[in-house]
Amino acid sequence: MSNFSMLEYGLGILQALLIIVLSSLIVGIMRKIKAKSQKRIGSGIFQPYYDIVKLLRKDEVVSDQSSWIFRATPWINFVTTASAAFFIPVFLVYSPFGVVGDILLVVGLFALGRFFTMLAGLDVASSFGGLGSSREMMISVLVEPALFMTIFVIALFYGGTNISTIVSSANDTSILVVPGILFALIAFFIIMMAETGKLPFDNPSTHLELTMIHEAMVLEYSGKSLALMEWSHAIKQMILFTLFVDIFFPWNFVEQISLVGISFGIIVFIVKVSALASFTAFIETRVAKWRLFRVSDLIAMAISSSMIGVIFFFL
Amino acid sequence: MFATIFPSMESILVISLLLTPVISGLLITLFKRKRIIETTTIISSLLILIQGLFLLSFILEKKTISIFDGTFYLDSLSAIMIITISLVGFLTSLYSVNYMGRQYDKLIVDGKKLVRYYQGFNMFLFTMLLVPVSNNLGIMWIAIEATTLVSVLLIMLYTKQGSIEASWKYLLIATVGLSLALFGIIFFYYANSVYDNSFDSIHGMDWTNMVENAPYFDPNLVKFAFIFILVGFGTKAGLAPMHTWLPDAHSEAPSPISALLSGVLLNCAFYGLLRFHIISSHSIGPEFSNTLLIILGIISLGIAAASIYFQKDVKRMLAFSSVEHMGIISASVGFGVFLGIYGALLHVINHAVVKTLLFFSSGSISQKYQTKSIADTSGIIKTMPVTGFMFLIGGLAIIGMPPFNIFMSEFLMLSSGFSSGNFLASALVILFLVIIFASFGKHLLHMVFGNPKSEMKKGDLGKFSILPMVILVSIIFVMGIYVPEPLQTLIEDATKIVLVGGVHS
Amino acid sequence: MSENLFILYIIFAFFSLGVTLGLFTRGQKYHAYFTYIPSIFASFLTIILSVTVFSSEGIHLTFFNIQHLFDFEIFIDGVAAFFLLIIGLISFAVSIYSLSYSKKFDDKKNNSALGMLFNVFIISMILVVISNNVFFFLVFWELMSLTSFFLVIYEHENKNNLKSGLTYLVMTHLGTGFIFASFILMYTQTGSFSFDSFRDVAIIPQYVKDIAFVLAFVGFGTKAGMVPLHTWLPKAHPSAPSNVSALMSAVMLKIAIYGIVRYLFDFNAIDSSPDYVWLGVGIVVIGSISALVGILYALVENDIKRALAFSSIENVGIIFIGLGLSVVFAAFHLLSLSVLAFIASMFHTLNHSIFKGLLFMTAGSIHYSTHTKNIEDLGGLIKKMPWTAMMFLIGSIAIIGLPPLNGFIGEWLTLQSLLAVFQIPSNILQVTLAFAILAFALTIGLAGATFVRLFGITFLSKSRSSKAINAVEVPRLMLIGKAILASSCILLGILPFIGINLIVSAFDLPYTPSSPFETISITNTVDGNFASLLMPGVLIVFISVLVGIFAFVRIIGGKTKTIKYGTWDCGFGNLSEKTQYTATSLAEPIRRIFGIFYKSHNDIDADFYVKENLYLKKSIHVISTTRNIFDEKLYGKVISGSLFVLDKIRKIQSGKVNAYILYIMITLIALLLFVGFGTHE
Amino acid sequence: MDLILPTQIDLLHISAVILLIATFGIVVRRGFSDWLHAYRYQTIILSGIVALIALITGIWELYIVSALTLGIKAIIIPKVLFYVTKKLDSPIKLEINPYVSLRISVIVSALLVAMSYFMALQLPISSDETISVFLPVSFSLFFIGLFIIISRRKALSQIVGLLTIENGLFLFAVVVTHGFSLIIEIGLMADILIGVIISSILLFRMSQTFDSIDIKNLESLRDD
Repeated sequence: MSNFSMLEYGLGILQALLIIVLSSLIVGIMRKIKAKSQKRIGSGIFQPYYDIVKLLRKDEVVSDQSSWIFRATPWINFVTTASAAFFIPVFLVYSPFGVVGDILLVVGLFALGRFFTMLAGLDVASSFGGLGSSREMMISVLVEPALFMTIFVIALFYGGTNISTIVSSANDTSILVVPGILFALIAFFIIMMAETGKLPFDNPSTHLELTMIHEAMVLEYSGKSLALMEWSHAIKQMILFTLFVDIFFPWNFVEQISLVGISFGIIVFIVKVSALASFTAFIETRVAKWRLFRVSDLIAMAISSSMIGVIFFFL
Repeated sequence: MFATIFPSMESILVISLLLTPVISGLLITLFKRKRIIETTTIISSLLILIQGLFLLSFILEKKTISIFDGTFYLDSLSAIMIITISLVGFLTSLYSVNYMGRQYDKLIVDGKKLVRYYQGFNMFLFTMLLVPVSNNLGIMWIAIEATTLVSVLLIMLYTKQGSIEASWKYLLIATVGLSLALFGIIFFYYANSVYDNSFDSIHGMDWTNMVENAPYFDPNLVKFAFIFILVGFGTKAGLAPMHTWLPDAHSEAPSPISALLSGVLLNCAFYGLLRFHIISSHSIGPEFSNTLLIILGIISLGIAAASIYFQKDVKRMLAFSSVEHMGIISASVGFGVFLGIYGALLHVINHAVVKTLLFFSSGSISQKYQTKSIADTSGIIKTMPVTGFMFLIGGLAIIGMPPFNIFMSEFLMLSSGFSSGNFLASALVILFLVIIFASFGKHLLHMVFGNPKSEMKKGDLGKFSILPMVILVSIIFVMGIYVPEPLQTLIEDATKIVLVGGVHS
Repeated sequence: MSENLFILYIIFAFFSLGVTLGLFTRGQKYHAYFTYIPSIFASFLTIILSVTVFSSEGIHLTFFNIQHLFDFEIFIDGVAAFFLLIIGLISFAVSIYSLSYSKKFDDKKNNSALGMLFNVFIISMILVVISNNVFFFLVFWELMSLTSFFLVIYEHENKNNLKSGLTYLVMTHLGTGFIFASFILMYTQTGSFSFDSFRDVAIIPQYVKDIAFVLAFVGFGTKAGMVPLHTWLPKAHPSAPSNVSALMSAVMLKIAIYGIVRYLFDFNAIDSSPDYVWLGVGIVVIGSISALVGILYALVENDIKRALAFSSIENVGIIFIGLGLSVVFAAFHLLSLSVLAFIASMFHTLNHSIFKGLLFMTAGSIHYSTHTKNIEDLGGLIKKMPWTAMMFLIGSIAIIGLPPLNGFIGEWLTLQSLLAVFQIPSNILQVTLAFAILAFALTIGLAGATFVRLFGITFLSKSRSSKAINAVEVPRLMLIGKAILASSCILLGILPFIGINLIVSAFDLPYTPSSPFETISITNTVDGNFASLLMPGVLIVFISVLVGIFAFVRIIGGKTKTIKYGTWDCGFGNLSEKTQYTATSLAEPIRRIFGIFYKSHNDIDADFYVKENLYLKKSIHVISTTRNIFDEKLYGKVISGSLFVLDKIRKIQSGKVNAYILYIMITLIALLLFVGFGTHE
Repeated sequence: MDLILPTQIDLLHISAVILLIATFGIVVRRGFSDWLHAYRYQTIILSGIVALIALITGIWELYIVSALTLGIKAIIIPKVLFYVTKKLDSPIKLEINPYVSLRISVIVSALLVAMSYFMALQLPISSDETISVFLPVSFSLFFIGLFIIISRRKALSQIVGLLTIENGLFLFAVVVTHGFSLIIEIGLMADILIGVIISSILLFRMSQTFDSIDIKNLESLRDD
């Protein structure tokens, strides 16, 4: 298809596998840090892996009301988020599959996953599923413009929506040179919290169905489907973290391919992502869940900060 | 061709054209029986139509006919009038046989009234035919005055309250208007006599003579005279501030007569106005009379637009739409471009055809539903499929929907409005047309569609009433896209006359 | 050359065959077959004709002229062929669909009238696209509106069909008034009525072209459903029979777009004069407002066809954004970007006609089997009408613009052209167009929410009423009609290059078409690859990941059983359909945020166990209504104001004879004064 | 046009003034029969003026015309109208309260006369003496007739107003065109006669249905 060598394709696949595999580790780390900051011991950092394996082996209970959409959603969710992982450069400056899709495609894939999750929520004919979908609808309606504005800002500064171009140009210019990017950083952070259902927006670990957003939609899942849903949620979170890290803290990306360089790059990547994860977990413990209709002000803040980023570019 | 007194081919035709209605009127007064009256009227109007067509072919090749040393003078402008009068006259006679026959059976109209109706009908045709034929403006004025008197008699046919009121108002306003017109005519005569030293009083009143020495008239006199003519003939033609008699007269008269009134009589009055427009545009240039025509046209369009929405009675609504169309015709003549005048003259024929169809179909509908009010008639397409369809086509045509003929002439008129540079006037015309489209459409839809109020047995009224409507609808469809060749050349010659004053061409 | 013409004649022959058969088979049993089969052949031939015109050159022919003023001439070039393709494709699918759909109207007496008018409607659309003369363009344009009007009021028994039919007819007539004014304005400059004279741009002064374009834009905008003039669309399309509303929404709106494109790129050679910049920005602004308003009202609509009509307004808005951007870029001589924006809008026009036709047909089949359009009492249809549900799902994924299908490409291209705004030199423009991006992004989000709601409530969860319970799958022919469009949706989604090559060759744009497997790449002026997309590649990644995860789950998880059991009901017992979310409650959070638009009002009446204690409610009944601020505020005020004025004028018909004579005297004296002063020189 | 002797000029002026006084007579009166008498005198004076002009200009047709006006307008039309007023079964034969009170209507008609003289000045004065004298008179006759129609409530008064307008018209025609071809003259006369007959038939119908000839009850056809 294009001019990359077989080795690069191998490395590309490695990058994607890295994201897919390490995603549950990050979830484990965040739970650990949250527990520690609440003076609890909390479960081990590899607990999510055990959960997934356990769930995969369990039988599945499916509601008699639901249709094929309910059973297909976990697969669609996983496929979309996992294939989005292929386009994200992790330790290489460019991702060999960058030509195939750009950041808009990643956003589109997330939207496809979210679309089917909402439908699955409605499919089980319980009011909790409907509750979750309607709230998810509200938040996604507000997050979309914020997300596109941030992408617009990043595309302005780094000349393009192709993720490899963004990362390579980010790699050359240091963050201080381009002040506008700071505003994009704030906006992207808020969007990341909203997209992955972190605390100010949605409390993932609650048991009271009335306060759930994301959990309410996946309430009915069990066994393999629940595992897939959890895993794809983790991958999505991992992708957002990697994007955040690649664009705003683009240190020591591997230009020329060498075994030492790559392994060192992977380690630096893991350190960076886990640092970001612990920072978000720390933020989560410090903030309480906001009332649903005050959340829109937070996202409006994200939109305005990205608009300021745009104006900064034109000054 | 020696234009002496001796009867040449065309002079016989013109004389017989005028005499046929008079003879049939006399015959009717003699034999009182219904069957005979109806047949004589149909035959006479058929004869008029045939003679009219022959005259048309004569005028097409010879451009002008003048008989009896200039008292009768026909050119293509008057040929258009004759064609409209004879065509609408013939179809109305067919329709009135069915319409009046039905009223006769229902004892609304007794034998004496029926005779008076047909006498009036024939005399009406005679007086209207006299207008385009006469060259002497005095005779033309008398002919128009006679049409008023005859039509008052016809409106007075029913003895109910409304018709008395309508005929009284019509008589009063029309006579006042026409006396104004006579003032104007005498002013022109005076202007003609003041200038012309070799002045012979016999030919002083002739239109041809006046057009020839028009450039030498005194400008002040011509302006004064044209204003009197404009207000006078404007009243008869139903132009705006003087149109107040029109809705009452047309809604109270029997349907065939209001078809004749709306379709043809307004055009005769406008024909008179047009003749004087030619004279005044020759003497003091067209701007003066053009601006006046545009102003009156726009006002009548405005008033018609204002009142159609609130109408409760079908025939009053149709009468106001005649005011609207006369307004468009006068405005487009006022635009003064070849295309505009061509469109206006074409619109005279189109409007006559469509308005007659509408009056016929609304006549049969109000006969079937026994009411003229719009609110009570609905679901016509269900109870009277054929008449309902005709009424729908007529309604859509009158508001200017494209596949029909009115759109063609309105297209020409509005493009002349733009190319002649008065954008404000054309914008106003488009605005008013849209308002009328909305209000007329509302009433039309309410009447044609929906489901009929009381249970009524389906069925149209009589073969004779359907025949004229079918002819009219076919004319509407044909003229929508293709205007026949001879008619095209006729209207082009008439437009040249209006622009150039074609006495000498 | 000649065989194109030959195909054109056969098309007309087939359509007129359909019309005549429609006339004569009134009330017979198989009237549907006689009227719709000719239209199937004819529309298939239209597709072939448009494709042949793409490959060979177009037809330019004059038949006859009337009053040696207007000559009936045809001109089929690339532009016309592209829109012919849209007409052909959609009417082909819809005719197959209506073969069995029209059985719904068999009880009505004039059921063959539907087929007849259907054929006349398509012929008039084709004639509008190919006619090359002002007069005939307007005649066929109004003929199209007239036949679609008759189709809208086909079921004229219920009152509001008539009312919406009338609003539709009056609004289109208003639009035609504007188009007429702009054509005549051009005529005054060029002196001839044919479009060829409008094309040689030299003789027409710039200000005339601008006024003419603005008038034409307003005129065609009314027909396309631009925001301030859109109120007829959500009234007219739903009241028409579904096969007709599919045609109207999918194709008739595109004819209006055709008019604008003709005016924009044929009659105006866009140069760098500032007028074009402001025209372009105006179009973008109107486009984004229409998009936002359209989707906002689609979100809260409970009648499925009205919601789809509102979403047509939104998509027309997106098309306008693309067109406006291409004008702005052309005005700044950024030719490659202008081409990109134009391809984006044309590709979206093609996509929208396909998936909107599909959605209206599915809505029609829902109406066919459940006899209701209100989604509040539907639900659980996916179990009863699986194929229709699948089609509706494909349609909604496409219309939201989610990756695998063609909607995503249209959106992606529009977004790329929006993002390329930063290459425009002037800063103010960049900021205003940034707001356009915000509006567009909000529209995408809202569109997602709308179609989750539409699909979720109608098809998923428990059936809410008896109508939905005994729904049954629609006959096979209707499914085939929908399947055609659904498959073209998927095809264009996977291989977008077919569409893009088509547009490039139709409008002969300077964009290097390449093989379907090439990436759609946009290279920005600065360096490297601005953005690129390769849909087949995405598909391959999908499949490989699916195989990978399937294998992984099978290896780790092993065989597991799935048990069917009731939904989790917190132990309360059997969940009735009352407990699940309704359509209004699903959109309630968003309705609360965008309150100003909806003026939403909930009237709640509850009766209590004990009078004083307001908390223990026996039953509560909430009716929440949203009002369309355009209908009440804008149009209500305008109409009542003008009626007030008209009422004052008509009072002159007061009935008193003396007053009438007084009017004559006053006019006489007024005119004399008007002249009197004139003559004092 | 031979030289007009001075005595004849002031004779013309005197007759013009008498004609105006006769017209004011119509405006002032209240009863039905008074109008008709006033109208009769006005027409007699008019035919006298026509005879005078015939004498001055020496055109013989004018004598026939003045005889005709005397015959039809002065005798037959008033007789028809008298017959009609007798036949009317409405008891009161008076115009009780016209739209404009009698005193104001006199002032208004005086204004109208002034206006018509002012209008006559606009037109180019011609050599012929009779025109310059009688043009303003015919204008004022016309406008006063118009005013009568506007300001009166009774149908009969409107007919009389109409006839006054006809007289003004007739005077203007005779003065300007010195009796153009007789056919038009006779045609005009016939028109007026038929007009009067038709309006009297209408008067009969009105008095039968509304049992009063007041215009008030002729207002049902309107756009309220």
